Amino acid sequence: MKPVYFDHAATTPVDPRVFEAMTPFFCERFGNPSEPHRLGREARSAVDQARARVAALLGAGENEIVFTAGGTEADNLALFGSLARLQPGHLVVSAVEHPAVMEAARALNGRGWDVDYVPVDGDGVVDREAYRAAFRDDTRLVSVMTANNVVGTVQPVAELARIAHQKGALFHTDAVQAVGSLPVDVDELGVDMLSLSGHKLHGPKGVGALYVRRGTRLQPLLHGGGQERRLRSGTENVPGIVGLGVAMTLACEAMPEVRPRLERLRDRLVAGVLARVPEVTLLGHPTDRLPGNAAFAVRYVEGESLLLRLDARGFTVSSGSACAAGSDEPSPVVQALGVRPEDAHGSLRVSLGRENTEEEVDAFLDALPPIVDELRRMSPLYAKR
Amino acid sequence: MKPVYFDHAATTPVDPRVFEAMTPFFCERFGNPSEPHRLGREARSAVDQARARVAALLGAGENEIVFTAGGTEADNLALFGSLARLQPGHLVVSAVEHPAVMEAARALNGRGWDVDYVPVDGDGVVDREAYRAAFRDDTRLVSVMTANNVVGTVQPVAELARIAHQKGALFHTDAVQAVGSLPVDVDELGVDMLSLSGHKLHGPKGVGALYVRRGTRLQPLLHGGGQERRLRSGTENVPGIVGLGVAMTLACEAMPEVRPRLERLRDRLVAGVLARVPEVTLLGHPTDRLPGNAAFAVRYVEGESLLLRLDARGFTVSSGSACAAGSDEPSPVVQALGVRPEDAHGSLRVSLGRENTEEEVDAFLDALPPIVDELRRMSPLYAKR
Amino acid sequence: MYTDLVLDHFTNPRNVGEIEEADGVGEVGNPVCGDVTRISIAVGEGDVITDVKFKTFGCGAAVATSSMLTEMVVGKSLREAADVSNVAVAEALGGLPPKKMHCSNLAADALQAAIRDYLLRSGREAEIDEILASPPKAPEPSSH
Amino acid sequence: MYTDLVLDHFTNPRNVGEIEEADGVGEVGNPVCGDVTRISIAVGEGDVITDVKFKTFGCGAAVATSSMLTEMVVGKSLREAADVSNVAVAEALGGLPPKKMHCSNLAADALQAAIRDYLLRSGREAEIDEILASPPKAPEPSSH
Ligand SMILES: Cc1ncc(COP(=O)(O)O)c(C=O)c1O
Ligand SMILES: Cc1ncc(COP(=O)(O)O)c(C=O)c1O
Repeated sequence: MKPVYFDHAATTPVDPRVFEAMTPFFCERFGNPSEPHRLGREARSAVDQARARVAALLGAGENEIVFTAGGTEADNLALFGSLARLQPGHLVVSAVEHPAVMEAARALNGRGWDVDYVPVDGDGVVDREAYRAAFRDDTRLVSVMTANNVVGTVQPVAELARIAHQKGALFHTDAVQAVGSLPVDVDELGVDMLSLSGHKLHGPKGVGALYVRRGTRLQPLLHGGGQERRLRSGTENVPGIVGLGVAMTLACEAMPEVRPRLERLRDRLVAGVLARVPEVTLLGHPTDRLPGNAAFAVRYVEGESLLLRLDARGFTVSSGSACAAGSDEPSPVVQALGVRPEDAHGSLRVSLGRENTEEEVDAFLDALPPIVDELRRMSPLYAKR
Repeated sequence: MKPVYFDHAATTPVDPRVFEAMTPFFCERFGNPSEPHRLGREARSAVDQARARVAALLGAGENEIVFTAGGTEADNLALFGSLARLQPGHLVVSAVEHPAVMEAARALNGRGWDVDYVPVDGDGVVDREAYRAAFRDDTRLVSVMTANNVVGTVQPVAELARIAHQKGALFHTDAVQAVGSLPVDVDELGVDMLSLSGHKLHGPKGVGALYVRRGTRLQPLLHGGGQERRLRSGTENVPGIVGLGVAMTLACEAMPEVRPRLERLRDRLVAGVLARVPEVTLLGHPTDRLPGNAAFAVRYVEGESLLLRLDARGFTVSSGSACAAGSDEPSPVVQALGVRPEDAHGSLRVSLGRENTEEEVDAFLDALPPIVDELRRMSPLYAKR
Repeated sequence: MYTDLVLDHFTNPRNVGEIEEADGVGEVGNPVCGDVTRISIAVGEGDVITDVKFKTFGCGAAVATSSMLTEMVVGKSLREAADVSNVAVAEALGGLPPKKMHCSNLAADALQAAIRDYLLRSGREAEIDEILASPPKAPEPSSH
Repeated sequence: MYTDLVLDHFTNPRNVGEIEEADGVGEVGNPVCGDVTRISIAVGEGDVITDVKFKTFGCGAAVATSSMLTEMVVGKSLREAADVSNVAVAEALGGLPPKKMHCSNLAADALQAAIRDYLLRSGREAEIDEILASPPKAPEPSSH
């Protein structure tokens, strides 16, 4: 069998139609959008068209979209950009944010901002009481992700944003995992800022966008030629932006068909794993979760070992979130759900995408139990349990 | 004749060999380099290979290279990143820096840093006396570009860096226009940081790099997953980084042949323009300039008009630097050379690239005089001169 | 950026030049700012503009708006011509990029300066305010 | 990331298991930190290690270093085996990613704990310091 890719939460292959749409902008229609000549105007209108697409798919206006070099930059721009002008005050984030928000919050903390990390319940949903209680008079910004990258839990963003606004704070959501998988409308959510990233939705790496609601004042992170309405300088990544526009369009068009199909595949996978492997727990909310996300804690097994063995057998999965540093720490997200650190080390994330099939899921369900078994037999913890 | 592209200082077409090298990383070898599985390792090693290439071509070590989303981000990372930890002090930049350095310096000024803008002489070369005189006890950083994007003048960076180090300041150079066109070696230049960008050397847009000399302490601009040795978080733009590595290799390999050829073409073009069009001045240094850059002030003519007319006749040129905002201001770089504002409005930048030919230059020399003539006849200033 | 109509007016500008023995001439703008427009008019029976020509030093938008304005006002009375605003010219061109709107201010301003010049030359100072009343923006000081 | 040799030792680990009636057993690491290694040894004539087995809960590097270590020390005297450092094991594997170096500390430490256990069991406390002298790093507290 050819390798089975089950790591769509880490990144996705570029859809061939997206690649095709990008292709002319590398070698032929390569103009700099800031130049007034024909080649430049052609590039400018390609960027504008992508902007119109992204805006429409989010229910936003065209000049509410700022293209960035990815989800991380969008998150950083949201946090640093909206707070830059202000005297240090108070910032609220959830305990399960992606490092792009978490580390930005920590850096703000180093600049004098107080940060509260609102806990989540055992399913990974933000604790409403703790959330309400976190607000202070000087709470300026809240950032809670739309859906979690490790355990897939979807947050009640609309409700959380409403509360933040009642308290006079801005609301940002990292929707990097949600856009393209779930319907996302900025007005339904009622958010002031929203981050998304191309490579999570079968678009290219190195491009993303921040939605910024009209009237929200932002300082740029990158200063220079004044591109993106001065909010993000630098020659536009034209092929990347074109790719993002097409990828989002394709993902949203396919959603009515893909979403229920992925949910069925995911539920089959979850049920199969729980039935066939003892001492495994599903992580994240049982139903309010990303269509393709199945996350588990597998006791007595270390996650990277499990991942590498599955990889050797042709199944590409993750043991949590992909980030370059400190990956030997048990996932802080999994620990935030109340899982013990020794069990959090055994986290396994299977994230399905639109090209996956039932056969692949069934093959995985056959492959997993003997691998877990083998690793457990090798584990000094298992004998002692 | 097919359109002639003479705007390589604004951006360049991706070399087909570069595009070919990037291609597999979109749809097939699309792994996230932070994942330990095979697809992830494959992506990681592609990024590492590109890093090794870029490092070797600059005479740098592999872990002195930080990949960014372009030249603007590299410049911003250099300025903000190296000064972030410090108490506000004094910063020195040249008067002809690209907006990516200029606006970053202005933003630092807003945060309490004193900034001195060292003037240049009529050829665009930093005034040595003013430069030496600018230093203060609390001068922490100097940023002077390797070669200017508008008028092409090459700065005596090695000498300027030596002086900065004697005075105890760090030295950054924006080498975005130089890398790929001129030999650039970080040790010969003696710089602490150096910026470059892919799309100026027949590589892709949206990717660049900052060289950071071992021991130079930097704070990140983008916080998150800790990629690029924690200096630049965000999932790596793998195809872009691969493209940058290949593009730099090709440009540097071709340099011994391309550079003298471009210089001959450029000199032919300069001589032709000066001979055939009255009241035109060459801008920038007559010999110490980028091989492909020919920049002029054309009196009684407004630059955008000239550009658009040339464009309509199939010649893609620029009227100065390409940036999204304020482009109706006469170029501050041209004014810094002492050109009067009314003449600075008539700036014309012809930037040649490796695919240009003598026939194209000659065709341009035929096309230009009647267009200038026509515009001058339309100009109310010309009659009054 | 520019609409096709802007590019057309820029590439093939209408009514370029200077009317010899013009009845009125107006020039606005500043070379230091990068745009100057000069408009000359011939005025016939019933205050009708029988000819109009322009010269412009400026960007594509400045040239195109000058050209478009001349087309819009020839055959109109001074009163009607003075009513043609900068905004109307920009609209007739199908819009201009936001950062180019300021360049489009030149053409109508230069025409108004030319009309004022005509009225002054023909001893009709008294009518200036009435004829130039409608446009919201007062013309800039002119010289010729 | 991992070298081919690391991946080979990870995928086909040598000497996995537990020696029944082992002469010495050592276990180091902590499940909370994500890695635990347990090594059991059989010691024969002339203090030679005749058999060695490991069990590891840990990442790819932890498993591979355990496996490599067992291959490196079988047939060696206790003194020689105690000389095999964590660094030597990592080198034998063709290197480890920098962030994985700490995982490679487990295997040699567990072996030293097993040797210490053997010496204690056989009433040779007096020799512990001499035999375990060479490695710069003292073994972590062990339990079995
Ligand atoms: C929830 C979430 N936020 C942010 C990011 C960062 O996006 P990018 O990799 O495009 O920088 C990711 C993925 O890496 C993510 O899953
Ligand atoms: C000298 C110089 N510095 C910086 C930049 C910015 O690079 P980028 O467009 O990749 O952000 C450019 C070109 O735009 C440049 O010419």
